[in-house]
Amino acid sequence: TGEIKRFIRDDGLVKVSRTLKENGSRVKYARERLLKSLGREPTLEEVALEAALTTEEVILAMEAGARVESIYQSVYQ
Amino acid sequence: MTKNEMQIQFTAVSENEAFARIAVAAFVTPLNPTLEEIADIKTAVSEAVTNAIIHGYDGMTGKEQNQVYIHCLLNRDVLQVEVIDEGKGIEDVEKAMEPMYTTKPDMDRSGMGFAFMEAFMDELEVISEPGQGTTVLMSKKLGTLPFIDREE
Amino acid sequence: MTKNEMQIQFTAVSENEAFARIAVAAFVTPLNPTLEEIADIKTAVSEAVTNAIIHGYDGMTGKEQNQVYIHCLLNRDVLQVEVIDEGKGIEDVEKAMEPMYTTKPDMDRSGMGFAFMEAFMDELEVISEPGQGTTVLMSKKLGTLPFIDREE
Ligand SMILES: Nc1ncnc2c1ncn2[C@@H]1O[C@H](COP(=O)(O)OP(=O)(O)O)[C@@H](O)[C@H]1O
Ligand SMILES: Nc1ncnc2c1ncn2[C@@H]1O[C@H](COP(=O)(O)OP(=O)(O)O)[C@@H](O)[C@H]1O
Ligand SMILES: [Mg+2]
Ligand SMILES: [Mg+2]
Repeated sequence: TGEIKRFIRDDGLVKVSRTLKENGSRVKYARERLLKSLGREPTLEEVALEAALTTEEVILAMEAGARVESIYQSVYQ
Repeated sequence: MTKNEMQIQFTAVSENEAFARIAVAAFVTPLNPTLEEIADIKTAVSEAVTNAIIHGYDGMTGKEQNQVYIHCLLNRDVLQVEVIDEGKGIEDVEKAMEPMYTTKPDMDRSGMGFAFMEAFMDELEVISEPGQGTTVLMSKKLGTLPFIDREE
Repeated sequence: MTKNEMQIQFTAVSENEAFARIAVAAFVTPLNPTLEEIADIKTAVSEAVTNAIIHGYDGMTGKEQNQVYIHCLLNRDVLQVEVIDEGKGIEDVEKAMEPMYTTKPDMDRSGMGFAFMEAFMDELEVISEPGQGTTVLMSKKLGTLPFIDREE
């Protein structure tokens, strides 16, 4: 099955994403650029386009930052 | 589509808190919300789920049976989220909702959970009875109506 | 924790396909799986959910009532995923599972959905009966045992 998987991936049918952390900073900077240029909060699709990610990757990447901030702190203390 | 609905149910352990907030964020994705709206919703859901796990089921045995339920309803541009536990309930809901009020100061709780839910969502209602579990009802209007109208 | 469980249920519309695979991915994240394992699971869940929506409920009215159910069970390092629809079911399961077999060639379906699920997961079982809906049972062992043992 390893071969089938490699074939499917190399074919571009399934994209293995970059790391969460890398995407996290791409999202952060894309949002900052758009905030400046648009003068308002950018939408999910605008940020995805700017960061060259899918909206799905943006959602998961936002988690990379959130983890350190708010909630996790209190839960795991 | 102007109406969409989902429900999730999971074991009341802190490992599932991130799962819960990501699931709700993913559910609203087709509406193309702003990143800020997504962050708001995630914070509110996290606070409600954390409360269910650490307060609702506090000291209750049968860990694997303790369940948290989330019900999300999207009606056009309004998201409604219900977070439900079948835990010990709250004696004085009004007092519990006061900013800074916490029954677990020892655990470094800030007592700001309900205040956050109130700040980040448009509406918040807490229904609870000792021994009857707790239901937290929140709703938020997303600034995506032009998007919905374009789609229709 | 060596056992964890969640269930989701959602309206059978394609808008919810991404939600479903993200939810499952988020659920296994605390186990610290590799990116490849996450990608495998997401692909398999996507295929199963897409099938439920476009084949299972194909031509069925009462759109808002059509529901897809996902049940995930984590038992130590083994993830079990069940994707269930209450749609029209499959007449010949064996034939349906053959690579390249599709009943919707017009819609650009590749007929590779079940082949992908088989390739990306360790086990695949399909239970279906015409008029009785379809249950797809998949499991996958994650390479995270050292992580679990360290945590315990
Ligand atoms: N689901 C719940 N079940 C039982 N008690 C709860 C629940 N949610 C909140 N409470 C009570 O309300 C108090 C205030 O909650 P919150 O504002 O989130 O602050 P904190 O969680 O930091 O204590 C908690 O300390 C707890 O006593
Ligand atoms: N949940 C389901 N309900 C009814 N029929 C299904 C379901 N899943 C799959 N099938 C049938 O099995 C066939 C093969 O599925 P699959 O391998 O995913 O290929 P594809 O989706 O590209 O047609 C489908 O064309 C359909 O006829
Ligand atoms: Mg709290
Ligand atoms: Mg398919």
